[in-house]
Amino acid sequence: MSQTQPAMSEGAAQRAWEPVIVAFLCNWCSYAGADLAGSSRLHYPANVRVVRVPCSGRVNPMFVIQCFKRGFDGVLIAGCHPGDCHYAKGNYYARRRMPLLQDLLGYLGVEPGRIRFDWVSASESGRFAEVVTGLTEAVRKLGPYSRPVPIASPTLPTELEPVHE
Amino acid sequence: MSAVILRKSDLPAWARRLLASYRVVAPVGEGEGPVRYQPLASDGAVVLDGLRPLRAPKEHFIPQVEPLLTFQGSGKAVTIEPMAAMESATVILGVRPCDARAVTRLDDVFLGRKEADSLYEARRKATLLVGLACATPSWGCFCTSVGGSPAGTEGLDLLLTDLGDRYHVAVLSGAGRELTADPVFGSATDADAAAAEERHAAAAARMPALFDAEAVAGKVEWEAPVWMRHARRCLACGACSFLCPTCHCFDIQDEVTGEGGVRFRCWDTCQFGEFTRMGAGHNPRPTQTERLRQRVSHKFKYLVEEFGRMGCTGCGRCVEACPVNIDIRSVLREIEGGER
Amino acid sequence: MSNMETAMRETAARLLTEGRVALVLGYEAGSVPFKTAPTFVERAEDVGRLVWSPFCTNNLAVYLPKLKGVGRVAIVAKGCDARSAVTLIQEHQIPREQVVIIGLHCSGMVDVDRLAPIDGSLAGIFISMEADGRLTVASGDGRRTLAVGEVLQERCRVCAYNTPAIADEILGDPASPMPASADPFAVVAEMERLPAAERQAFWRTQVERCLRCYACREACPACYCRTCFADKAAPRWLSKANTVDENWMFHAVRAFHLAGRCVECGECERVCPMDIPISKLNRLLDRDVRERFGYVAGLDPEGVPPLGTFRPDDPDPGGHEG
Amino acid sequence: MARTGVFVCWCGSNIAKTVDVERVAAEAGEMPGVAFATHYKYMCSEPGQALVRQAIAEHRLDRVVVAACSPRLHEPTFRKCIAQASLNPFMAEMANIREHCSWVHGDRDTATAKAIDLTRMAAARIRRNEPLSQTEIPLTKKALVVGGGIAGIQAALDIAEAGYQVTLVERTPSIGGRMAQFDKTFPTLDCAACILTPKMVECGSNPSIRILSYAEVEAVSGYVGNFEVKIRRRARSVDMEKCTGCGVCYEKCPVKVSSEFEAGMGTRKAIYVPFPQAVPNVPVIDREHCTYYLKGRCKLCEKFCQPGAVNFEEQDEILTETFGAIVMATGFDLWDQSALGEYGGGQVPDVISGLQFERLVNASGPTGGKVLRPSDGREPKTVVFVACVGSRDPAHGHPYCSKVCCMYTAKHALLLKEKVPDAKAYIFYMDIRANGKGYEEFVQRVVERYDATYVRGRVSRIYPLDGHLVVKGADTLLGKPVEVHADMVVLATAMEPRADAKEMARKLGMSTDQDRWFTEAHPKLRPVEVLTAGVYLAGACHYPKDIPDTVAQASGAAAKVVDLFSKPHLLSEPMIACVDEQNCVACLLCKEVCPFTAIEAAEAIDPATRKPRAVARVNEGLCHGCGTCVAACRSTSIRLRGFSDDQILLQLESLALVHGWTK
Repeated sequence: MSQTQPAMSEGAAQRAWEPVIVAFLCNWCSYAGADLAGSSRLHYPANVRVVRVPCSGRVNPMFVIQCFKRGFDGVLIAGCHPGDCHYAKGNYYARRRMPLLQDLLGYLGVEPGRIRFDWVSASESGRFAEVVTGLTEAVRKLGPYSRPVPIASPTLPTELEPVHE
Repeated sequence: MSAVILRKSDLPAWARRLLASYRVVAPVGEGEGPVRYQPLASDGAVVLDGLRPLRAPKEHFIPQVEPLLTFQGSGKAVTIEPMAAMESATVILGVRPCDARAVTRLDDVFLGRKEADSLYEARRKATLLVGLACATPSWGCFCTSVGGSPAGTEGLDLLLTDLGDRYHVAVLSGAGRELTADPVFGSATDADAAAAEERHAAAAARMPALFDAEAVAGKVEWEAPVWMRHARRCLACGACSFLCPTCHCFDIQDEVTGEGGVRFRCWDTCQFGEFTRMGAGHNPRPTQTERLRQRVSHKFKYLVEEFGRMGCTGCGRCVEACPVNIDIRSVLREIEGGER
Repeated sequence: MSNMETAMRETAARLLTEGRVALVLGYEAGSVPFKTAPTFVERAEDVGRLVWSPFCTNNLAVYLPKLKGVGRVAIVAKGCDARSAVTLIQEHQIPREQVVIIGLHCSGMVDVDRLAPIDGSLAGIFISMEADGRLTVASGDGRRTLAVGEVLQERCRVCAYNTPAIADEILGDPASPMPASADPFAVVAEMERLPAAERQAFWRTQVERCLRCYACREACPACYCRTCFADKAAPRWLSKANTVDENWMFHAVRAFHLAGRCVECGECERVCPMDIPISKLNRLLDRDVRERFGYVAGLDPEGVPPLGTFRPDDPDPGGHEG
Repeated sequence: MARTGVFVCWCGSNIAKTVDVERVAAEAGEMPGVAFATHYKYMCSEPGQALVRQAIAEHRLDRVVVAACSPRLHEPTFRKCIAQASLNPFMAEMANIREHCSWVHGDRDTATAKAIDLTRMAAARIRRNEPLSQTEIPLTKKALVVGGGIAGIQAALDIAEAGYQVTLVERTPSIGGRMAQFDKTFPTLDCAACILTPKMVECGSNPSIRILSYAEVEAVSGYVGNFEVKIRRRARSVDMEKCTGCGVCYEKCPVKVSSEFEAGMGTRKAIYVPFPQAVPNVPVIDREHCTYYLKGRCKLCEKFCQPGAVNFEEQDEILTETFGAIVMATGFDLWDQSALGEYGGGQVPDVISGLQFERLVNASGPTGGKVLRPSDGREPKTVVFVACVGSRDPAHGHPYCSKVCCMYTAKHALLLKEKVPDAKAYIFYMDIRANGKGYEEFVQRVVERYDATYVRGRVSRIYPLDGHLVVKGADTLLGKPVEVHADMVVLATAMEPRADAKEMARKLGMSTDQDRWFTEAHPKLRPVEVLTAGVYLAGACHYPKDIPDTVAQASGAAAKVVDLFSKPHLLSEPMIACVDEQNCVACLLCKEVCPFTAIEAAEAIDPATRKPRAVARVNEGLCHGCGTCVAACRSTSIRLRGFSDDQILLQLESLALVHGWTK
């Protein structure tokens, strides 16, 4: 049912598969670290799409689950190092939630290499570039993550192939 | 009514031959999980023994999710593309009499009113139902209490009765006769017919009628303690409705993506609190009491009033699926007995 | 009538007569011999309705948040149910003083499917309890007598808390612990041994058939949200279309939301009409929370849930484990 | 439907060199909700901003996406810019296509594709932006200082000096605190009283400072700018107005009680001032020991009080006042040595604490400054000082260093030698930590000129034998056991938080660390603040400190208060959390995880039942907008303004459309 799918952006169809990675970066450390990577003209793969959040504690695990539901290939969650949180404690809660989430998603078949939860400070521009490069390469090795099955009538002839092989 | 004989060993060959001209849907045991009616692959095995499948073939007439149209728009220009109705002919194999009867109840709702539901109509008209007489009732079954039978023929084109190494095949319609125009079918003897009768009687004997459904219909009341008595423990899940072969309520939703999207309908149930909650928050059926009353009244009173026949065929799935043992048979018996 | 049943009725009658509770939440006989049904006893003369058998599988704690406003409630609680009550107290859903926990020493609940005779049908089956606690199952195929231990639900075989963690009244002789040989996390380890692609295929197959009837959620005492994220319209986290991906998200999020809160009562899996192995998910996070945070849900009414606290020396993420 | 304008910046060649800005603008024009899109060389320049403002007017734009540099750089610029065009400033978003794109990617096609995505995400997100406002919160320019030791005194004086009203609450009858108990201060050997009392007097006489002694903070609510504080003024039984401080009452009082000020080394009366220089110099009646309160008769003090100031009927009084800021200067307790059985468990009279030694050598102390041992009043000739008693000792619950003991022990050895020239001091220590100005030199002086013998090692046992004390230990440098026969032993017991530190922290919504010290907002950069805005720390309630550090921190805290008070009013944080009370089920996980104790249990009326129902509620004055609660909420009933679930989900969805749904 091609109608339910938006038209691909021009060129997207021609390009070979490129991983799509969503990065949730805390405003005070990791986003600033990414900014510094820019000012320092460090180069890293262009697969990351940044979502700025105030704190790694803001990252609802449901966002990460949503990313994989939509078929993104990888997710990065980065925040301030422990003790450096702008809000003092938000990253400590993230540090409790995210490993559980990684375990859960891993158990559900999302390879652990697709999710990275890490600390990047405002001065660690090099580290930011390394983290992004590492994650992109890991995801590239794993290949595309399972793409979502669009809403479709199970009995329409065009959709008769089984949902799973 | 004529009858033929199909040897069990010929069933796969027949099914495969049907696949040449039809989409075949049959109970397929597939790895883990309960047996379901699913499209049969050319190498798929039909599961005809055992108890009635956990899910009725309802979903092949009203899929749980069904796209109605897609839309794409920018500014004032909106293009709408309705879904085409299905035309490919389908045979559903192994339909239990209760479930076939349930399809006729869906017909009431989707075809029996002023406007027919075009998507339903297209599917219904393109579908043949090959039934299988029940040999073993499941513990929730009560078809005999609602005017049905383990060997009922209502809605069916063929009815298979398991005679051990072969099936007695009762031909119930012209379309059914065409399906049996295949060399694998042999002729049935009087002895076969008698054996089939015997099986039918034995199955029915395991399931004595528990109440008089006709009587119940007249006794369903709006204000009665029976609703609260049973509904108090209701957890408001949708297991009963979603497994029910006649429950047919749906919701319509838009999945908006960018400036376009898809409008679909999907199963919904009066047992969910959301079902009647209005935009501003008011809910005319605020508790499970009203919701249970609705479900029972709909099946045993409102549909009777509208179509002259009730919306329950006694498949017993709701009885078995209820997490808290709300047994509709008990509810109906209490209503029949005048226990308010 | 078992001693436990007698004691339960006496206790219920006493609590109601003395006006200590407005209602006793217990089990009554079900519509068939292998089912019981949750019941609400409000008058001492009705305590005769209460029953106790290895078929009292429902976790009655699910009703506690719904009974706010009726006054103090007594609940008949197995070990798992008592743990659910603890969770509800901990999460401010019921004040401790508003609930009287009638704890029962439990020897496990019967997996009804394992009682089915050869033809798979439980129709017309008759069950009686012998004096020695064994069950006699009579059907068209004949009679057989078996020990409850032979037909236990899986969650009971691995239960470590069959003695209620907290109780105001405790009935019955202390139950012997369930056989220690059963490792509750063996299923988790088994799943983890599969390659990621197989795990993914497994779970997609499982959730593909989910009807989204939400029986799992509604039967779960820990799922007491007024509006589940799944039903939320704005923002819409989950489409009402039950595609495999949406179902996947529902189960993933529900599992996460139960992390550190699930008491493994197993009701979600029992009530699932589609036989989705939900406990297998919950148990992963149960194990993780124990291993990572040394926390077991439902034991301490004063405790703070593991995702509501932290230690400055919690282990740091090791980056990806690729 | 949103009418968004998208403005793509070239940033000269910084962006345009790598990103095809024209294409980004063209693609943006097709994005949902976008009514206008263009590009320009320098968006942040005045002509660039004018272009934005003009487009807002011309195309009736209601929100603006600027695809340019980092929002950390120019978000304020464009917020201001659109505000000038009468849009709410929070209706601007930035897509960071410079730092996150053109500067880090080389390939033009790739960078352009990414820039389009980043712009798309911003254009999607902004559809759910809502106008936000910063409300003015009135500011009560009155400070509360809790604790009247040197920290509280210094903070109060500094704040008052800047022209603001200060209320100084002190639990005991007089301000002065620990420092008033000391004899001399290291390393300069200034007399503690000589440098402290002028400050105490200044406090008492400064018209901007009100001292509430014999008073305690009962409860604190509200938030920065407007803390509502309940203060319990305990009944003194002496009228502050009438009393002249003549002292006749305590001369006449027949009841003798062990004196807290003298650390148990001396006595006081049931009606008393703790020490002669007390401020206020008004006695209190200790009702636990006063004969009148115990037996209903006596009243000698009343009889002799000429102004008639004694009032046996006085009741505790609760004052409720509003303060804009609070300085916590509640000090420390000393660990009770009676827990140490091996050192006599507090039962051996001649084993005393460092603080007791201070009183012994103090000229105004119970012995008039003569060093006499408590058991028999003889002058000790051999004195053993033991450092780190309970400190750096996880087994006794103090893994930390008490920081001041090395120095005061050295000072004690020196003072001993000055008072008893033929005495000999032995000091058992673990390490000498003399890191302060003049500290190391001081210790060296004690060793070299005052004949103090430093023994590195722990003391294992102290017990009395034939009128003296046997001190058994090990010299870890020599690696052999040591035994000293001493006349007196002085233990440098650990400093620990006040017994009620946790309770006090709870009242103020502060947190305490694993050792119960109050936790600062940031260990390096915000050492005088706590996470509750408007509350500051001074002195040893934070961590063990000596006097110079305490005074420095107190002045720091005062400067923070003065800084806060220098503003006309406070502005609320616009991007804060709010609870959807209809959906909230009050599990209060949000309350558990809030770093700022900004969430509390509250009640809301349920429209369905019209009855009150428990919900969580955000205190807007306390919320900092971190969103930790939002991510904790299972029913997603908390919304973080500016970073809402809707906004973030739309960002993700906009990407899914392009990438996720294509094979």
